[in-house]
Amino acid sequence: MGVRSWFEGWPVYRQLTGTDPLGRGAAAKSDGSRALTARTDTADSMARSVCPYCAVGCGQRVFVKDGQVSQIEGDPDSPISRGRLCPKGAASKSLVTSPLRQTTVRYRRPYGTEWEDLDLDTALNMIADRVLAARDETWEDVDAEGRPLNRTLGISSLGGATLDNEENYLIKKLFTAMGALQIENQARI
Amino acid sequence: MPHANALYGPLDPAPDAGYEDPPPRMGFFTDTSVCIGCKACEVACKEWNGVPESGLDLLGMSYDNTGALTANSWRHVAFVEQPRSAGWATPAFAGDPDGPAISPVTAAAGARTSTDTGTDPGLETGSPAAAARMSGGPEFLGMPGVQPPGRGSGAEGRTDFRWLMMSDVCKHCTHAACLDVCPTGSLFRTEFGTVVVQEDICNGCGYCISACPYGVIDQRKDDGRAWKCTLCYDRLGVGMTPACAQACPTESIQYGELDELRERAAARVAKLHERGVPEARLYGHDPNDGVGGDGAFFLLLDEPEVYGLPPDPIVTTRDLPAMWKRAGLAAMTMAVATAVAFLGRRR
Amino acid sequence: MAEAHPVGFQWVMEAKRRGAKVFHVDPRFTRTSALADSYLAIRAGTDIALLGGVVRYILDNELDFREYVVAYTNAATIVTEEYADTEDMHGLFSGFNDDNATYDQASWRYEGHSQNQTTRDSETQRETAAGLENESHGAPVGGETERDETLQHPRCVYQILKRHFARYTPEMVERVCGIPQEKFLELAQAWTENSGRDRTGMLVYSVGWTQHSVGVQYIRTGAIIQLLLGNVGRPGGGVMALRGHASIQGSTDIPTLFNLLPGYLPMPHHANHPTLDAWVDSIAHPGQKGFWGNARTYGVNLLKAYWGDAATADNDYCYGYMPRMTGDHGTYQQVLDMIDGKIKGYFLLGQNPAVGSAHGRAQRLGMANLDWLVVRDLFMIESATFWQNAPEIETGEIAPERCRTEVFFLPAASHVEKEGTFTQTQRLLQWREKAVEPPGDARSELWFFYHLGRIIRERLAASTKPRDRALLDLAWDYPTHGPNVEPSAEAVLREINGYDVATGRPLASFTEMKDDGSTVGGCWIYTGVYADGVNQAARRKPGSEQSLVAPEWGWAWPANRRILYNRASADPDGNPWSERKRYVWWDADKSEWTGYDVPDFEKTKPPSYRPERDASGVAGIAGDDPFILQGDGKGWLYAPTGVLDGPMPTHYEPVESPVRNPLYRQQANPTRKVYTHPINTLNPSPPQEHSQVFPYVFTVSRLTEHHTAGGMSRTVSPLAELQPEMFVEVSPELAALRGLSHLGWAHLVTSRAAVEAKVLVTDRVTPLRVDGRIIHQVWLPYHFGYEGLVTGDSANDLFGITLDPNVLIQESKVGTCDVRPGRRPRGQDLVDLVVDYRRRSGNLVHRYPPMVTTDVADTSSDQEA
Amino acid sequence: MTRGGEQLTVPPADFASYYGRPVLKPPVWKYDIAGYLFTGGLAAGGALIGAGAQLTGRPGLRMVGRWTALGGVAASTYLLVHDLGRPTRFHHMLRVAKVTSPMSVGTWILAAFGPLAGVAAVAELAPLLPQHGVLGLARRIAPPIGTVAGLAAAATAPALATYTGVLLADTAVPSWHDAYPSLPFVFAGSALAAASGVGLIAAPAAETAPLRRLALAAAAIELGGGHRLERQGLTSEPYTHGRSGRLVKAGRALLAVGVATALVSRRSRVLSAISGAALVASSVATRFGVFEAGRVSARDPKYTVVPQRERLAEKQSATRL
Repeated sequence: MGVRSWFEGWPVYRQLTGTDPLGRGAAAKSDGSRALTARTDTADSMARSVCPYCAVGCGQRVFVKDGQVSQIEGDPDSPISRGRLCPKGAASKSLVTSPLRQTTVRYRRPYGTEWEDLDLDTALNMIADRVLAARDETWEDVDAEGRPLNRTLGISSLGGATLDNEENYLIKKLFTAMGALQIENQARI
Repeated sequence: MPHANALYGPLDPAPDAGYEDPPPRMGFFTDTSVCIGCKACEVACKEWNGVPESGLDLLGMSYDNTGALTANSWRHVAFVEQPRSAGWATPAFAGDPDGPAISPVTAAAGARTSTDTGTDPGLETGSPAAAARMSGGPEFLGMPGVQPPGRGSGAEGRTDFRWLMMSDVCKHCTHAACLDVCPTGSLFRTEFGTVVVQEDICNGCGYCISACPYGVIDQRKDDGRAWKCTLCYDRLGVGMTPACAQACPTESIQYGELDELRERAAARVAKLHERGVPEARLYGHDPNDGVGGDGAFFLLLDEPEVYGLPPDPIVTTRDLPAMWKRAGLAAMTMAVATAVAFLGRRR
Repeated sequence: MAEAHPVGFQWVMEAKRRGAKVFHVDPRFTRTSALADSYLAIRAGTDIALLGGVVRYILDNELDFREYVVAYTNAATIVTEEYADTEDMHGLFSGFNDDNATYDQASWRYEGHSQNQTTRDSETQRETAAGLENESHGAPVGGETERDETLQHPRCVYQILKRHFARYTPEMVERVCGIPQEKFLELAQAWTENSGRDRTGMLVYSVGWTQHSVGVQYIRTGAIIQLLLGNVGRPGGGVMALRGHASIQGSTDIPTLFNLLPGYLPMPHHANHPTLDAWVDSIAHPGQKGFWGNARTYGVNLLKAYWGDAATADNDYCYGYMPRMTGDHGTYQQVLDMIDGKIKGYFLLGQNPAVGSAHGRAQRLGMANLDWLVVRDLFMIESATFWQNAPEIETGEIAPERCRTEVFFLPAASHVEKEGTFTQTQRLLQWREKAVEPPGDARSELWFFYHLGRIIRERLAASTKPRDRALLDLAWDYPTHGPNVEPSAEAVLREINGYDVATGRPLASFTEMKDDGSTVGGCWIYTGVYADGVNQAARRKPGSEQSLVAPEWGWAWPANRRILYNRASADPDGNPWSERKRYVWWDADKSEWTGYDVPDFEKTKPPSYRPERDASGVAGIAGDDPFILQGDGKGWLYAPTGVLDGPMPTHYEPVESPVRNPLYRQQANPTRKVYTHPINTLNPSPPQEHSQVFPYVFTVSRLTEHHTAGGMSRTVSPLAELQPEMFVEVSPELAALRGLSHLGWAHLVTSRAAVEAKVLVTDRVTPLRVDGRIIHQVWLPYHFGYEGLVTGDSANDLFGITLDPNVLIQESKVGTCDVRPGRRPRGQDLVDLVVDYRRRSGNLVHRYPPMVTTDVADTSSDQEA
Repeated sequence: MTRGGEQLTVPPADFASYYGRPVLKPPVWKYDIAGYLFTGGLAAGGALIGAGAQLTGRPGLRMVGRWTALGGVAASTYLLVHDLGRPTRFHHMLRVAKVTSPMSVGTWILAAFGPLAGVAAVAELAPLLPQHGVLGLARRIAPPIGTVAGLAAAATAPALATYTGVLLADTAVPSWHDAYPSLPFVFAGSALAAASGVGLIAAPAAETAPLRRLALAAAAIELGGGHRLERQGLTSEPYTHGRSGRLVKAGRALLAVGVATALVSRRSRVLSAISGAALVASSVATRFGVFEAGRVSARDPKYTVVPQRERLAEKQSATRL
C-alpha cells in the first residue's frame, strides 16, 4: 500500500499500461463500481409476498436488509404474474416505506381542532369502552313480536378488501359475537 | 492499439474498452407495438435505483406527465394521440358523430407546459407547431377543415385514431458520445457493453449532456451530478434482469443479448408487416448507423421524431479527428501570427 | 384491463400473439383500446342492450353450441304458462307488485314445480342482498324439470329467450348504445366464430359492471352468451371478473358483509331463520340437488368454529347467539342512519368512504355525526381528516368546533409487515410471508381485533347478562408470538380450514365435515387450504416447473379447482370436446374423472349416471350435469328464481339518464333499491321533466397509476407524480359546445355536488348518436381527494345513491351532469349553485323518479305505442 | 393556441417532434463557461504576447503579457470549477487522460499551462525582493526561471486557445457541431484580439507596436477562419438571428473597430485604450454569442430534426440511384 499502489490505481496509469488506452472502460472503472452488487444479493432475508393493490394477485419478493425493506419486486416464479408488476405493484417499496405513513396513534377529541397523541394501549382501552357503551345503549334483545334480535345497530364497520382472510375472519367473528351486524366491506361498493 | 472503428462504425464496444473476454453485449429491445403505457418501467426503475421525484404537474401531453428522460426519470413513457389508422378492421370512431380531430391542437397546448423536474435542463418547453405535426401526421397542414379527405383530421369528422405509447430509455450507444467526452472517466463502458455513470466519480461538468445526440443524460440539481439509465449494472453483475424489463407486463421491454434481440426484433417486424402493419420499423438496431447501433433499440410505429427521437443521430466524435486537425491548424496559425507580429519591423 | 390490471393483460397479449382477436367496449378509448383489434365506444349504462343484441344474433342465426346448450343449460326446460315476458308488458315481467316494487317470482318457475323453494319474499331478499349468497351456488330450485330437448316447445327456455331478446336488433343496439351496426356485427361475428368445439371465447369485465342499478343482470347477460356459445367450464372461456382489491374475493368468501357469514351462508333473518333448522333448511332446500344439500354441515361447523366447546347439539350449537337481520343494514343505509344520528361508532379498516363511496358529502356528513370513529390505515386519509379538511368545512356544513365525532387514528401494518392470505380474483389463496415488523404503533387487523376482543371479554368476565354470553363463550384463544403479542394467522387459517375436534387433524376437504359437532370449520369452501396440516396457500412451486394450470401455486377454492364447472370441458359422454380444448375428461379405464385440473365433479361418478327419481343433494346430480351447485345441475340461461329484477336481463336505462328507454316504456330497473332521504337527491330522467338540466352523461373509472380512493397511491411519490392532478376527459365536440380548453378548468354539477377538474380535451372521447340525438359523455378518474401528495375534487361526490336490488351495490359508474367552464364556486356560492340546479330541475321538494313508467307512452321512442 | 374548444388552428411545421420539445438537452453550462472561453483565450494570448515581448526585449509588454496569462488562467480555473455540479471533485478531472474528450485534453493543457504561466508571472515580482539573503537568491534566479516558464507557457498557449473550439464542437449541439471547422479559428483569433486589447490598454505605448499587427492578424484569423459560421446551412441561423446573432455581429463589429483604431492610434494612450477595450469587448461578445447560439440550436428541435431528415433524404435518394 502507499504511493505505489495509489499510482497503480490511477486510471491514467492503467490507461498507459493496460488494455484500455482510451480510458473508456476497464481503466476508468472506479472502486465504487468494482464494489457494486445488487442489493437483493446482499439482503438479509427475502419474504414471498403478494401485491397489495388489485386482485390479479401478482407475486412479490420482499427483500430485507437490517430490518428494513430494501426492495420489492415481482416474483418470477408466480404463474400468474411471471415476475411482472404494474406501476402500483412496482411502487410497493415506496408504499411501505413512505415518509407519509402514520406510525403513531392520533386522537381527535370531540370538538377538537387538532390531533393529539395517544398511547396505543390507552387507545385500545378507550375503544373497548366505547364499543361496550354503544352496544349497551343500542342493544336490541327481541323484535316487536318477541323474536330474538341479539344485536346492536349502534356500531358500524367498513373495510377489509385489502385485509387478509384471517383478519376478516376474526373481524366477522368478534363483531358477530358482539351482536354488531352492520359490518360492511368494499365488496359492497 | 485502439480499433480502427474506435470512434465510428460497427464495433464491439466492450473489448474496445479494454475488457478481455467480456460477456456478451447486453441490451434492451423495446417493442412499442405491445406497450400499454402502464409506466411500470418508470416506477420499477425509480424503486430500484432510488431515483427522486420528477415533478407534480399535469402536462397535458396525453397521459405523459413525466415529459422527458431526465436525471430523475430514467425511463420515460411517451404517449401520442393521432387521428390515424391503427390498422383497425373498422376505424375506431367510424359512424360516430365526430367533428375534426383535436389531437394536433391539444398537442400544441402540451408543448407549452412545464414542471420542475429537479434537474437541469430537465424538461424544456417546445414548439407548438412541431407538436401539432407530431399528432397530425405528415399530412397535417395546420388547418383543421382543409385536410385531405379520408384522413383523420378532415372536417368530415375523425374516424381513425391510434394511441402510440413508447418507453424511452438511454440507448447505450456503441459509440457513446457522453462517455467519450467525459473528462473524469465517470462515464464508462461496462463489460456488458453498456454505458454507466459512476456516481463516485462524476463531478458534474455537464459535458455529457451536450454530447448526447438523444437528449438522454441530464443533471440533478440538488446533487450536481449527471444521471441516467445504468441498464441496472448492479443487477446485471449478479445475473438479474434490469428492473424495468422485469416489471414490464407485456414484454414490450425485452432484455437480453444484443445479437439475439436484434434477431428477435427483425422477426417481429417481419411478422407485423405480414399482419398488415407496414409502418412498423426498427430504430437503433443497425450497427452501421451513426452511433454504431444502440444497445437499447426500438420497434416504432411512426417516424422517430414523433417519439422525440432524432431521425438520424450521428455520434459527434465521428468528426473528432477532423476537429483536432482544425484546432491544430488554428493553433499553428495563432503561433505563426504572433511570431510574425513580433518579428515585424519596429515602429 | 390494460388500464387497471396491466399484469393480467399480459395474457391477453399472449393470446393476441397467437392470433386471438380482442374487442374492447368502453365509453372512452383507454390503454386497452389502444391494443385491441377493435374498439366500440358505448354509451355508459347500456351494456345489456349490446349483449342482448349478441344473444339475439346467436339465437336468430342458430349459432349456439347446440350440443352443449341442450345438455348443459336449462334451454330445454319448460317454464310455467303463468310466466309473461317484458315483450308483453312494456318492460316488466309477470309478478310485479307495485306496492313494494318487487316481483313475486312464482310465475317464473319451471313447469311442474309447485312453487319456488324460497323462504324469503322478494322484498326481504332485496333488503338482505340475497343475490350475494349465490356467488358460490345457484338459487334454490327443485331438481326435476320438464324438458323438450328439441327446443321447440314454445315455453322452453330457449324459445322464451328468443322472444325476450327479439327486439335487441342491430338497429336497436345502435339506437340504444350508440354503437354503429357494422361495429356491432363485427363483434357478434367474431365472438360466435371463435366459440365451439375447437375454440373458446372469453368475456372479461372489470367490476365497474357491478356498479349499476342493473349490475347483476349485466353479468347475467354475459353468462347467457357464454353458455349459449359453450364457453363456460372450458379452458379459454368463462366470464372473468377483474376485481380491484387484493383480497376482495376473500372478503366476500370470508365476508365482512352484513348479510353473509363465511362460505356464503346467510346471516340469520329474524323472521325467516328463527331456529337452526329453519336457517339450514332455507339454505339446503330439502329436495334440491347439489352440494348445498349439506348446508347443515357447513352451518354447524361454522358455529362450532365460533363458539367451540360451548356449541353443542343440545343448544343448537349456539345458533341463538347469532344477531338477526331485520332488513337492509348495508353501508349506504348505515350512512343515512349516521346522518340521522342513529349510529354511535364506526370502524374504518383500510377503507376511505369519504372518497371511495358514492355521494361523498353524505359520507362525510355521516361521519361528522358520530360519537366516535376508528380509522385504521397506513396513511392519514380523507376519512380520518374530514373534520379538518373536508370540502364541507369551506361551505360551513362541518365546523371542527361543532363536530363532536371523536376520532381515533390507529396506524395499520402493511402487507409486508404481517402474514396471511389474500384471495385473488380467480379464487386463488396466496399466503404472504412477513418480511419486517410494523413500525411504531402500526399493527395488523389481526392484532387489533384479537386484542380488542380480549379486552372486551376481560371487561365482561363477571357479566351475567345473557347478551354477553356470545362474547364470553367465544372461542378466542389464538396463540400469540413476538414482541407485539401478534396472534398467529396460521392458527386462524387452520380454524378456517377446519379440523377434527377429537384429534385436531385438519380436514382435507369439506366432504370430511360432519354435522354432529365432531368437526369444526370456519369457512367450508376454504376447507383443504390446510389439508395435511400444510399451508397449501403458501405453496410456491415455480410456474415454469408446472403445467399451465399450475395447481401447485397457492390454493384455489373449492378443492383447489382452477376452472369451475370444468366437467363442461368434456362432452356429455365425458370425452373432450376437442383435442385442442382438452381439459378434464372421463377416463373409462380407471373409471374416474381426470385431466389437467381437479375435476369439478365427483371423481368416480360416470357420465352415464342418472339419479333416482327423488334423489336430492349430491346424489341428485346426473353424470352429465356439470353445474353441480345449481339446483337442477344446469347452467341457467333463464333464472326461474333468485334474480330479483327478472329471470332474464332486460335493458333499463341508468337511474340518471338523458335518454328515454328506446326498448321499453319501463325506463329504469323497476326493482332497484331507492333511498328517500333529504340528502339523496336524484337528477330527473325521462319521462320526468327537466332532465335537460343535466344533459351530459358522466362515468368514472381507474387510471393505471392510481388505486381506488388514492390512499395507497396519492401518498406514494413515484405514483403521485405520474398522474398529479384531477382531470376530466371531454370530446372536442363537447369542448367546443361548452367552451372548454385543454388544460383549462371545468366543473361538473349534479343535484348533489359540483366538482372541478382540469380539462383534457381528447379525441379518445367521442359523442354518440343515440336514438337520433347526440349524447356527450365525459370521463373522470375517481382517485382524488383532499389529502396526500396530489389532491383534487372527488368524482364520487357527484353520485347519488341508488342500488342494484340483488346485491345492494350502488350505481356509481353512470350519472347525468352539467359541464361548465372554469373552476367551481367556493363556500356558500358552491352550495347555492347546487341548490339552484336542484331548483331548476324541479326537485327542490324531493321528487324521486317513478319506479314504474309503463303507463307513460313516448311516441318518439315507444315502438309499442 | 390552447383553446381546445375553439378549434384554433395551429401553424404548419415542416417537421415533427414529441410535443414540439427539444430532442436534445440544451447545454447545462452556465455563463461561467462562456466566460471561460474568453478568459482561457485571454490567458493564451497573454502568454504568447509575454513570450514575444520577452524574446524581442519589451519588458513592460512582457510583464503585461505574463500577468494577463496568469490572470486569465486563474479566472479560468475559478470559472471551470465554479461551473461544476460538484466543485469539490474538480480534481477528478485528472483521473484520466482522454483524447476523445476535449475537456480532458483541455484539463491537461490547463494543468501544464497554469503553473507555467503562474511561475512566469510571479517571476516578474523579482525586482521587489530584497537584494540579499534567501530572498535575494530568489531574486536572482527568478528571471531565468520566468524566462523558461514564459516560453513553455507560450508553447502550450495555442492549444489552450483553440481546444475550446473542439470543446464546443464535439457535442450534439447542432450549431456548435456543424461549426467545427470554424470554431478553433474564431477562438484563436478572438484570443489574440483580447490579449492584444489588454496589452494596448496596459502596456507602455512604446512597446505595443506588435500588438497592433497582432490585432490585425487576429481579425484575419477570426474572420477568415470563421466566415463559414454563417454559411453552414440551417444551423447558421442562431449565429445570425436573435440575441446570439446580435452578439456575434457585435463581436465582429467591435473587432473591426478595435483593429481600425489600433492601426490609427499609434502612440495615443487614449486611442490605444479605446482600441484595446473594443478588442476585449469583441472577444467577450463573440464568445457569449457562440455560446448562446449553441444553446438556442439545442433548444429548438428544428435544428436537430430538419438537417437529419435532409441527410436521410439524401441517403435515400443516393441508394435509389
